[in-house]
Amino acid sequence: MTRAVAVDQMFVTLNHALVAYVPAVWRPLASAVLGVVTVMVVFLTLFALTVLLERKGLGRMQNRYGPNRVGPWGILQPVADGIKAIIKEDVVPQSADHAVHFLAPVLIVVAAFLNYAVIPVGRGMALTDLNAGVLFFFAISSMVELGVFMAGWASRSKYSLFGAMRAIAQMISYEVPMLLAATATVMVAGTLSTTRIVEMQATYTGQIPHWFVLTPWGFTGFCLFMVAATAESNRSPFDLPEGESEIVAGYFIEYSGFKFALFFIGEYLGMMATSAMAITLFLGGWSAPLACLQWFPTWGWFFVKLVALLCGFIWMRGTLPRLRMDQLMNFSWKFLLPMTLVNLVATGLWRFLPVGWERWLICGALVVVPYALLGRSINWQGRKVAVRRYRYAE
Amino acid sequence: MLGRGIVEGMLETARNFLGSYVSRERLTTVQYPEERLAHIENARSFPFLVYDGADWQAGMRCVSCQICEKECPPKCIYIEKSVDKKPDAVGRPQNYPKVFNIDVSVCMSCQICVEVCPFDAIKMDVEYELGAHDRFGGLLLDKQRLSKSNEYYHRIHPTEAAAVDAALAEERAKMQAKQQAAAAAAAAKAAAPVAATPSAAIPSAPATEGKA
Amino acid sequence: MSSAMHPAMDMAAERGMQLSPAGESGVQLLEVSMGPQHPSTHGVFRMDVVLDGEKVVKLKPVFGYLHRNHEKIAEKETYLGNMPYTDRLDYICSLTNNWAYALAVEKLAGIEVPERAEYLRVITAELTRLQNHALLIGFLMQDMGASGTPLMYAFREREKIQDLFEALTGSRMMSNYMRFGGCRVDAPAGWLAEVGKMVASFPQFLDEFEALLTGNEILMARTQEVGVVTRERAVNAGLTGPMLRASGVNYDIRKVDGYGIYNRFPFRVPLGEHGDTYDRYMIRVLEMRESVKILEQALKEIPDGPIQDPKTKPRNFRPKVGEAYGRIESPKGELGFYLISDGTGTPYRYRVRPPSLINLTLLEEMCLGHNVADIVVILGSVDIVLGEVDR
Amino acid sequence: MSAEALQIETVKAQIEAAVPGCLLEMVTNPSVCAQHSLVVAAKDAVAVAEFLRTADGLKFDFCSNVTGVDWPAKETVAKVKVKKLVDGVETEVEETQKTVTPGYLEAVYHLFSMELKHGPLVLRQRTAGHEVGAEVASLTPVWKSAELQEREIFDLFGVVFTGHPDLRRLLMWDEFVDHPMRRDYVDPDDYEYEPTAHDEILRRAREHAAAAQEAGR
Repeated sequence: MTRAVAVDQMFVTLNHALVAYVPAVWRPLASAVLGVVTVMVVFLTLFALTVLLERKGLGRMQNRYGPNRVGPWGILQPVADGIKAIIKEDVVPQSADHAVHFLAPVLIVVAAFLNYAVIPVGRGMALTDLNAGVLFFFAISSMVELGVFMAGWASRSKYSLFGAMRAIAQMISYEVPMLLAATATVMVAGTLSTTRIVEMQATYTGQIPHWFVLTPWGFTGFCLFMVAATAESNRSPFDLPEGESEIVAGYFIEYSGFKFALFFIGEYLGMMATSAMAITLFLGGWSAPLACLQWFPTWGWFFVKLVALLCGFIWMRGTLPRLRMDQLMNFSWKFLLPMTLVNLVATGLWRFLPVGWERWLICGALVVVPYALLGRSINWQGRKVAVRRYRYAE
Repeated sequence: MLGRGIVEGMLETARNFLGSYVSRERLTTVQYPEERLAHIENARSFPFLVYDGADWQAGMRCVSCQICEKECPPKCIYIEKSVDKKPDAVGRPQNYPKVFNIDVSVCMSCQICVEVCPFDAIKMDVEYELGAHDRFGGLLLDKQRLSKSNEYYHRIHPTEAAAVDAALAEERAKMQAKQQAAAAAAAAKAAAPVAATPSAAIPSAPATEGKA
Repeated sequence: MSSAMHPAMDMAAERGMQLSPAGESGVQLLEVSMGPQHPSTHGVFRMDVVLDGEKVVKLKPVFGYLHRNHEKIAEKETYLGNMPYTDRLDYICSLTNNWAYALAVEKLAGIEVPERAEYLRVITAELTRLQNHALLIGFLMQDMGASGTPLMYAFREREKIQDLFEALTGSRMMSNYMRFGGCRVDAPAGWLAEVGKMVASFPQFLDEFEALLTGNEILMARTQEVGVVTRERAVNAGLTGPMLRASGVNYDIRKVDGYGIYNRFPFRVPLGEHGDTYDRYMIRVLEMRESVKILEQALKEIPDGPIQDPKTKPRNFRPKVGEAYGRIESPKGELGFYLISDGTGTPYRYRVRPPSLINLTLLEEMCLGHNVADIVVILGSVDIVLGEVDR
Repeated sequence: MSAEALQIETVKAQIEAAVPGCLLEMVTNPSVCAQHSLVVAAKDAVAVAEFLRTADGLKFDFCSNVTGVDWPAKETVAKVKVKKLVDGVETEVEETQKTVTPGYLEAVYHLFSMELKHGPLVLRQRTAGHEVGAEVASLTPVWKSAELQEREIFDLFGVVFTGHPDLRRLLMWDEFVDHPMRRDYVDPDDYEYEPTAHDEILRRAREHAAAAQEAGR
C-alpha cells in the first residue's frame, strides 16, 4: 500500500478500526451510524463555509469586503450567525397550524440529509451503495417540496402561500428536465448505482479522464442539469419562491429564530446535494481531472469540485436578476425539456455510432443546432426580446 | 444566441470580483471606526459658538441678538438675553446670552443661523459622533457645550476662519479708531474752558466711559 | 363566499374596491396589502392589490404614510427658511429641489441670477441627475432580484458625486445650496477640476453598467412590454420626465422652457417607442450620457464672477404681492413650485408639484393584467421617492 | 417659453366664442412673471377645459399642477369721510366702515401644451362658500393628471369636486376629520408629539405622558 493510497483510504481505515471495537453483530449498524454522523458534521461545516464564501464572494463582486469582523477575516461569522439564530425568539403566528409549522423545516433538513446517502464522496466512501442510487436521490429530493408546501400552508399568510405555490410549481417543473438530463448518463453507464457510474468515469486515456462531461451529450447534459438544479434548489435567478422583493420571503416569511435557520440549512444542503449529484453523474465523481494528479486523495477531489460548483452558484447569484413565474415555466417546458429530449437522442447516437470524429461532429451538431434554434425562438410571453435602438429628438 | 448577455454580465461581476483584490477603485468600503474619510473643509454638522481667547465666557462672540433664533427653520435655538453687558469681539459693549441652547435632535443642519449671524459668532461644527441615552436632555446642548475656541474653528474650517478673522480685525481697528477719536474729542472737550454749554458735555462723558 | 359574509371584503368595498367573489377563472380572488412595510415599495408606500392567481385584477395605491404637511409648514416659515425644507422632499435630488424653489421665487420677485451661479446650478443639477438615474437603475434591478450588485455599483458612483456635493455645499444630501438670485457659496479651489475628473470617468462606469445589464436576457424578458403607457395616456395623465419620454413624447423642460442657461447646451433628448419598462430604463441610461456632455461643456465654459445677485438679501425677503409658478426638469420629472405672496415675509401659499406623485397616476393601468412580480418592477421604473410623494 | 405670444385676453375671447354664455373673469397677477389667470365658473369648467385641451392653437393637453388656495373671509376697515347732517348742519364726519369680503376656496390649474410647447395658462375655479364641502367641478374627466391632485385638495382643503371618479382622502388617513391646509385649521391636542426641549409642546407632551401613566396605573 503506497502512501497516497493510505491517505486516500484513511477514513475507510479509521472506520474499520473504530468499528472493530464493537461486537460483531452490531458492526454494520455502528459503521452506518459513524458514517451518518461524519456526513452530517462534514456537510454542516461545509454549509457554514459556503455561507461565509457566499457572503464574502458577493461582497467582493459588489466592491465591498463582506463579513470581516468576527474572528480573523470574518471566518467565525457563521458561528455568530448560528448563535444569533438560536437565541432569537421563535415567533409562531397565532393562526398558524402549529404542528405542521414546526414539522416543515425539520422535514426539509431531513430530506436534504437523506440525499447524501448515495453520494460517493471518495473511493469506497459512499454511505450506501444502492443499485438504484440515482433513483433514490431523485425520490428523496422531491420530499423537499412537501416541506416547502407545508411551511407555506401552515403559516397562514398570503405571501407564504404564494411562495409555496410558486415553489411547488417550479420544483415539479424542473424535476422533469433534471431527471431527463441525468437519464443520459444512466443510458450510457447502464446502471443506476452512483458508485458504478463514478468508477466508469475514473479511467484514463493518456492523461484525459473518461468523464461524461467531456462528450457533447455529457456537456449539454451537465449544463441542463445545473440549470435545473439551480431552479430545484431555489437559487437565483430562479429564487422565485423566496422572491424577497416581490413576496417578501415567500414560504418562510413567518419563520424566525432557529426554524428559519433550518430552512437556510435545508436550502444550502439541497444545493450541495444536487451539485454532488452533478459531480457524480458528469464530472467523474471523486476521480482526478488528470491521470498525473491521482496522488491527491479522492475525497479531496470531490470537495474541490463541489466548492467549484458552489462558487458557480454564488457567481450567478451575484449577477443575475430573477425570472418571472410564467417565464420560468416557459423556460422549463419550452426550452429545457426539448433540449433534454434532444440530448437523449444525441446520447443514444453516441452510444451506437463507431468511435471517431464523425460521432463528435454528429452529436455536437445535434445539440448545438437545437440550442441555437430554441434559444432564438424562445417564447417570453408570446414575443421575442431584443436590445433596442433609440432615436433622439432633434 | 441565448445566454450572451448573461455571460457578459457574469464577466463584468468577475472583473469586479478580481478587481477588488488589486484596486481601491473596486473596493470602496471605508472601515469606519478604524478608517475615516478625509475631512472635507466645507463639511457641516451642527452649529457651535465661537469664542476668542482662553476664557469661553469672556470671549464669547455671541451678543444674543436672537436673529438666529428667529430665522432657525425648525426653531431649535433658545436664547435668553443677559441684563448686563460685556464687550464683544470688536469691543462694543453688548449683551451676552444668559442661556443659549440648541436642541441638536431637532436641528436640521441647514446653517441658516450661520448665514444670518451678523457677529460671526455661530459656526458649523464637523463633529458627527453624537449620541446620548437621554432623549430630551442628552442632545440639548447648552452654552458651555456649544462653545468652542477660535483655534478649533481655524482647525476645522481654515479658509473661512481666516476670512472671518480678517473681517473682525478690520472692524476692531475701525472701532478702536472711532473710540480713540471719541476719547480725543472728549478729552478736547474736557480740556476746553467751561464756557461752552456744560449740559452738552455732561451726557457725553458717561457714554465715553461706557465705551472704553 | 358572498361579499356580505366576509368582513375583509366589506372593508375593501368601503375603500372603493368592488370585489367580485370570483375572478375570470372562477377562482376566489386574493386581496394582498403590499406595503407599507414591503422591501420594494421604495419607502412607506402601500398598494391594495387584488389578485387572481398571480394576475393583478385591481390595484389601489394608498398614500400618506410619510405625510408631514410640508406645505403647511412652509406657510409658517420665511422664504429663506423654506429652502432647507425643500431638500427633504426628494431627498435623492436635493439640489434640483433647491433650484426649482429658487426659480419660483426668482420669478415671483423678478431676480436676476449671475452667470457663474447659473453655471454652478447646471453643474450641480446635472450631477444630481447622474446620481439619481444611476441609483434608480440600481433599485430597479434590486426589485428584479439582482442581489444588490448593480445597486452597489450605482452607490459607488453616487458616493463620488456626494463627496463633490459635500465639498461644495457642506452636506452630502441636504445641501441647502441655492439662494434667490444665486448660490450660497462659491466652488472651493480645485472643485471644478475634481468634477472634471469625475465626469471624465463616468462614461466608463456607464459602459460597465450597460455590459452588466442592457443585453441581459432576463432583464429584457422582465421589462420589455411590461407596464406599457401609450403616448396619449402619458400626456393626459401628466406624466413627466423620463417616464413621458419613454412613451415617445418629446418634452424636456430644459429644452421647452430653457430655464437657467440650458439653451446654451446642445444636448439631445432620447425618446422611447414602446413606453414600457425597458424603455424607461434605457432612456435613463441615455440621459446620463447626455448629462455627461452638458457637464463637460459647462465645466469648460464656466466664467469667473459673483455668485449672488447683490440686490437680493436672503434675510427679510419680502416679495411683492403676486403669484408665480416655476418649474424645472428634475431627474424625476417636472418639479414645480407655485407661490402666492401677500407681501409678507412668509409665502401665503406654497405648493409643490411633485413629479413622483403625479407619475403614479397611471400605476393601476400599468399593472393590470400583469403579475405580482411585475408590480414591483413597474413601480421601480416610475422612480418615486416617498418624501416627495407624501410630502 | 412662448408665454408672451400667448395673450391671455385672446385666449379669453376664444373661449367665450367657443363656449357661449360662459362666465369668465380675468385675474391679473401683479408679480414680475405676469402669469395672469382666468376664473371659470363651475358650471362651465368642463366645457372650457375640453375646449382648451382640444382647440387648435391652444392644445393645452397637459394639466401640470392642480392646487387649492384658501381665501378666508376678510374684514377690511376703512376710514371714510362722510358728509352728514349733524344738528341740521352739513359737516364732514369721519366714520369707520367695515366691509367683509366673503371667503372662498379656490382650485388652481396650471395648463401647458406638450404639442405646441407653450404655457402656462392658469385656470381657477372658486367655490361659492368657504365651508367644508363647497363644490367645484372636477376636471379629471378632461385631464387624468388632475385625479390625485384633486383628491389632495379634497383631503387638505375640503373642496368637493363633483364628477371626480374616486374622491377619497389622499394623504391623511380615512378617519381624520379636519382639513389641515385650511387657514382656520386648529392643531388637535392629542398627537404623538416629538417634543422639543423647550416650548409648549414639551409641556403638553409631559402632561400627556403623566396622564397616560395615571391611566396605566
